[in-house]
Amino acid sequence: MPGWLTGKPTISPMTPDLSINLGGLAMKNPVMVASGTFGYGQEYDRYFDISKLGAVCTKSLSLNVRAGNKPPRLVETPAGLLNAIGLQNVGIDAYLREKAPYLRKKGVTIVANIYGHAPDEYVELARRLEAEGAADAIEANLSCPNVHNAKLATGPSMVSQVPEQVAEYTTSIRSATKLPLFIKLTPNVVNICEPALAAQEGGANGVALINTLLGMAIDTETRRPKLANIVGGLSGPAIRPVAVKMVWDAARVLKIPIIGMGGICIAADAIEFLLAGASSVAVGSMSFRQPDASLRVVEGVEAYLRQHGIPTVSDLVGAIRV
Amino acid sequence: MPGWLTGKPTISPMTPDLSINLGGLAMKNPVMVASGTFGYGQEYDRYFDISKLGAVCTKSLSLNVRAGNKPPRLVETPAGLLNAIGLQNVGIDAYLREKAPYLRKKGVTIVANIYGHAPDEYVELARRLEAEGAADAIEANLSCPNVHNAKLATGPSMVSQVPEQVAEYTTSIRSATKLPLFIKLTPNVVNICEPALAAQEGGANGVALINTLLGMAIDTETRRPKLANIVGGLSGPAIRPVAVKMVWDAARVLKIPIIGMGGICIAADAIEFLLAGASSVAVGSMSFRQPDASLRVVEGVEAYLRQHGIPTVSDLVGAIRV
Amino acid sequence: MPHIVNCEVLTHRELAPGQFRVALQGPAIASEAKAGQFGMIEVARGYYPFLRRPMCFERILADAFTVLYKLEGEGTRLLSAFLPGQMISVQGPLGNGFPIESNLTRHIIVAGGIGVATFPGLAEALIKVCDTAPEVVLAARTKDLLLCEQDFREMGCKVHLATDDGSAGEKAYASQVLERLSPAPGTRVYACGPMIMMRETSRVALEAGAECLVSLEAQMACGDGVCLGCVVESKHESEGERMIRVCCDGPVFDARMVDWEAHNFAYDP
Amino acid sequence: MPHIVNCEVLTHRELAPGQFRVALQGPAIASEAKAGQFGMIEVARGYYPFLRRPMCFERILADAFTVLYKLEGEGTRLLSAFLPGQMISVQGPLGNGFPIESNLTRHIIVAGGIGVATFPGLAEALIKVCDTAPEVVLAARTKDLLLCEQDFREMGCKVHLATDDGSAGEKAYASQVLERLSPAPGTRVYACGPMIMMRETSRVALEAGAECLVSLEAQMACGDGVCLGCVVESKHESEGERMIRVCCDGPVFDARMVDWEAHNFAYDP
Ligand SMILES: Cc1cc2nc3c(=O)[nH]c(=O)nc-3n(C[C@H](O)[C@H](O)[C@H](O)COP(=O)(O)OP(=O)(O)OC[C@H]3O[C@@H](n4cnc5c(N)ncnc54)[C@H](O)[C@@H]3O)c2cc1C
Ligand SMILES: Cc1cc2nc3c(=O)[nH]c(=O)nc-3n(C[C@H](O)[C@H](O)[C@H](O)COP(=O)(O)OP(=O)(O)OC[C@H]3O[C@@H](n4cnc5c(N)ncnc54)[C@H](O)[C@@H]3O)c2cc1C
Ligand SMILES: Cc1cc2nc3c(=O)[nH]c(=O)nc-3n(C[C@H](O)[C@H](O)[C@H](O)COP(=O)(O)O)c2cc1C
Ligand SMILES: Cc1cc2nc3c(=O)[nH]c(=O)nc-3n(C[C@H](O)[C@H](O)[C@H](O)COP(=O)(O)O)c2cc1C
Ligand code: FES
Ligand code: FES
Repeated sequence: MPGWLTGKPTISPMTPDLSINLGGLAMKNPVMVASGTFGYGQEYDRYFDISKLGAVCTKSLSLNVRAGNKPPRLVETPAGLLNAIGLQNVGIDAYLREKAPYLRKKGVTIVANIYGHAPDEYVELARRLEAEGAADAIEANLSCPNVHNAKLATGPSMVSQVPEQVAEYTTSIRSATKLPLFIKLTPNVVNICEPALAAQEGGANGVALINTLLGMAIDTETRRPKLANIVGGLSGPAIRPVAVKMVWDAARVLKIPIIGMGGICIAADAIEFLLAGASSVAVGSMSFRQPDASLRVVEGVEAYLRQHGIPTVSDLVGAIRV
Repeated sequence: MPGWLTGKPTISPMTPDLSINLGGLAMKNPVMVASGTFGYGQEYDRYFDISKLGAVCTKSLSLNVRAGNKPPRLVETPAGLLNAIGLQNVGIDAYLREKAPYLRKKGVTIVANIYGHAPDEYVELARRLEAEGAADAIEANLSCPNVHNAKLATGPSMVSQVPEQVAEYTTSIRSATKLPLFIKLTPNVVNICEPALAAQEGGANGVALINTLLGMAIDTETRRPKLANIVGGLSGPAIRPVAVKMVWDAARVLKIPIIGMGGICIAADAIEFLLAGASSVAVGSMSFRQPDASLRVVEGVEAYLRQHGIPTVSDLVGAIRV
Repeated sequence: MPHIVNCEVLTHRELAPGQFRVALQGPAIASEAKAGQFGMIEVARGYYPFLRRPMCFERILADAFTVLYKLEGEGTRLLSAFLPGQMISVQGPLGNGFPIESNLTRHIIVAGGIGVATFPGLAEALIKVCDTAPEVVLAARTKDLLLCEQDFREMGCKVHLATDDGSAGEKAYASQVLERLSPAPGTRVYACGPMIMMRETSRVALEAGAECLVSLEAQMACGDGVCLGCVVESKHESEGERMIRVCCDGPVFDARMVDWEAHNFAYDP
Repeated sequence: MPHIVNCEVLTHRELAPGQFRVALQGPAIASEAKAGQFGMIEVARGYYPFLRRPMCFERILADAFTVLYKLEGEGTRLLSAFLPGQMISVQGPLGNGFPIESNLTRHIIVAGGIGVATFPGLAEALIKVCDTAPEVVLAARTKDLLLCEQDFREMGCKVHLATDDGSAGEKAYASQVLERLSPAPGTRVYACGPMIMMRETSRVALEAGAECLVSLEAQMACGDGVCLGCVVESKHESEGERMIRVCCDGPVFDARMVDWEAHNFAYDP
């Protein structure tokens, strides 16, 4: 029977297995939330039970509390969002004191995203998180677009634009912690495979793709940049095709798993990333619009598996037909 | 009087000067159309007088006629368009025979966009275009994302991802023609200034920023890529912030002018690029939706200059207040 | 020559779940449009979706035309929200309509699913020029998706129904119904529907010595020959002619021109 | 606690060119909302615009609330197209409302332009709790943009009008009108409008020894404390407290807390 005549497959009675092991991190499902788009979890716990997520990834944590960049820090663009928050965060001390206990009490799987100015800062952050049992995995943000002076930053301005640096940073952090370690990379490179392979060689257990794309917007009436920081990072549905392509590129060369993100809004978007080769996905900016978007993605992925009679979510990973 | 109280400036009676000299190319206004989004001009001449544009840029021309990639070649994404046309074009002979005469008769300023597999092909294309008087300027496309086998292309797959190659190609083409020469670059680089400076050093009269961003989309029902070529190039409003940022980066280091493009739909978008440092702008995918979008941009830029009492459009170039 | 016109929505009806008919006032388009041509409809003022949506003219009146469409995604959802009195921008008429020839002995329309949308206007034109109503094979997945049966009957067409699930008419494919209608030299078959159905239908028609015209679909950006996005492969060997553009070389093609072997059905919607 | 609720549009009126009032049925939100709080409204089902739009509650009824807004860009344009009977998703109530204290001697509301939108509900609350109607300074660029004058008068408020062009009331700035009203210790001034107007108003109030609360605006993504996008600089020196979030630390702040010097007015809309 030709394909166009086949009806929808009947719904399978089996309960699909959504659980995954992400480079050593056991997750009840492959859906997490992206760093910086979910605060420290507590905020959105008012809307839904956040422990139903595969994991919650924290806002980037630094050794010291950071006030971040001057406002305005946000501007909307077509199907996207430009931000220049500048890593405002409570700092590791307050996180350990006030944020982690809440997540622990809720039974949330915690991916602690960390940011430092040099490898030793990442090392210290990772050590403290592990020592205090305040993270189940570490995601090292080597790709924040908003922490350099934009007026100067026309060369490589992010660690993950330079594969050698990725290797160096990863090796250092690796030596400091036994927790699963993920490295978060920028899409502003020629070939995403290079920093991704460097992370793998440095001992990472996975890579997170992608951070925001560098972008900028100008108010034509005031002639000023719309962000006080001039440039920012572009996120949201606008960048999804770019992110899917990078995941697909990286998946074909890496042995370690990928956390895919960039514009995921609904389950179909997440499945796109899984098919492209991501083992896990993160919902980012969409949470701002719909705080429980990530939970809906979990539910939608489960429904998809049922409809297609696919027993485990891992069967989808890299299952694109080319 | 505080800024928020000042009313709109009264409309100036002067007629602003829209004309520019773009690296030796005299244009009646700074607005052109982007290669591949306006055919060979004739198609859209049915909707408006295309000679009112600053210039018309042709679809990329190659030495031989090209059939391009297999379909499907298009897919829409949020506020964007992914394409993998694969440089289908009539070839230089048919262009010279059938297309250029029409444009010449209409009095259109012609930017001939060319594509080859090696410097000598670009050289031959440029020579023939100049010899036959079939172009007022040459735009060399060193950034097509759709002409390599996507399954292999995870390394640098475009000439303009390698500054040394940009310099080499530019130098060759430069030696073959006295026409103004623009080099079109890909945004898929770490630092757009490097290929842009390489083009300048090679003797280019300007750079065109940006070509499409590499992207990909997957049909979750069929599990197939939505493009037969698997990957494609992302254009449209989605990418505008990325393009503006690249123009701004390049403008601060270049001496030669920039043709800015990427998601320009209305006059305000074009003005954003001018403020960021582009001397000229090109309307791309928006022409598909609104064939006379480029003419509306011309009119809108003129209205803006009047409203703000700005005598010449060049006054806007790089006039962002940072 | 195509125009870009703000058309007023005259009527807008849901015919069956997810199947709509909208009538649009647009004299400049209607006065030039022919059966088989289409318009590009701007469904959103903003950039989501970014592009216009191609839609055939169902029937062409003096200063208006109708469009029959089914809900697919965001674009058709937005289209379905337009109310009578509201304005919608349409670019058209675009593409080549059906050639109408009176010296053929028999005309058979074969419509699959929403592919029927291009045929009421064709039937009208055939009746006008050839003075006999065409026969119509209406096929769909299921009963609810069979549109325009009554319309064709009112025009005097003999209508043959077929559904995949047998919920109305024969349980058969459109091409099987056509086969039983015994097309022969002198017959012209007009087919529109899924690619695989058009391939089968044209195979049956051509093997029987009949002519076959197919109205193809493809993803379109410009609808007007510019973007080169909407191509299908033709039987031409030469590099320059291999790719034919559905929007301006078609959407109506002689079925013999289409390289059905080269088409990858896996990508069809 | 904030909820995400599909609210039915009850009424929707254009009050003056580009100025609208919409009444939304939303018991879960209305029953918890306080004057000064806001909701995040989903204006599009698609991704353009991508984010919700923050809008103050103008008045809060038992199971509904009203929003007063002016056309700015695409989001408010789409909002203005909603018809009675249609549903719209609102997240709220968000932020902190105005504190209502009865032991003050005088309450003066100072509204600039669409900033008035947060004040009818405050006036109602003040009347209820303090048993006297607040005075109201209504300022705008021009006559057409003066909203709610009648509404405040009906509540028994003394209303002072001011326009930049003198087309209605005094030709003066809101802060100048306030100055002539001689605020004093025991007076609480409530200001909402452009940042520069709030700075001037709070300067006048504080110099006179009065209290001043300002309801700030900022670009918001989440409206709920998560994105850290909506910050303004506070007078706190410590790195951890310097940035205050308009959405959840505000939008109502004690004017003394805001570092007006640090604010770059050039970026204001
Ligand atoms: C010349 C031509 C005439 C057409 N006439 C009609 C008509 O009269 N009535 C009707 O209901 N439909 C018609 N179509 C198909 C119609 O254009 C698509 O259904 C519509 O564009 C889908 O838009 P969407 O935003 O709702 O769906 P999307 O979200 O864009 O897509 C949903 C599904 O539709 C498919 N699709 C999207 N765009 C197209 C397209 N341009 N062509 C084919 N498939 C597409 C996608 O692959 C996807 O599977 C015609 C198409 C063409 C090319
Ligand atoms: C807490 C809060 C309460 C508000 N209450 C009201 C209200 O009751 N009535 C009302 O008319 N407006 C109110 N606003 C402002 C309103 O949110 C914006 O006017 C609206 O978001 C503009 O959306 P748009 O898509 O129409 O315009 P856009 O195209 O997004 O922008 C047009 C202009 O509005 C500015 N703008 C966009 N978003 C915001 C924003 N979130 N805050 C401030 N300025 C913005 C832009 O800088 C630009 O100058 C409030 C804002 C906040 C933060
Ligand atoms: C407002 C905002 C703040 C962010 N902050 C961080 C951060 O602190 N650390 C980090 O690694 N990524 C940060 N990101 C990037 C996201 O984690 C994610 O990589 C990116 O937004 C792409 O996903 P999306 O398109 O789904 O939002 C931030 C993104 C946004 C929009
Ligand atoms: C369908 C399509 C075909 C294109 N073909 C070419 C081409 O042949 N040569 C070229 O240099 N750029 C080509 N481009 C890139 C555009 O010229 C332009 O750089 C890009 O689309 C960004 O602009 P936009 O967002 O306004 O479309 C093409 C773009 C599209 C969408
Ligand atoms: S749709 Fe653009 S060429 Fe056919
Ligand atoms: S709007 Fe997101 S923190 Fe205030």
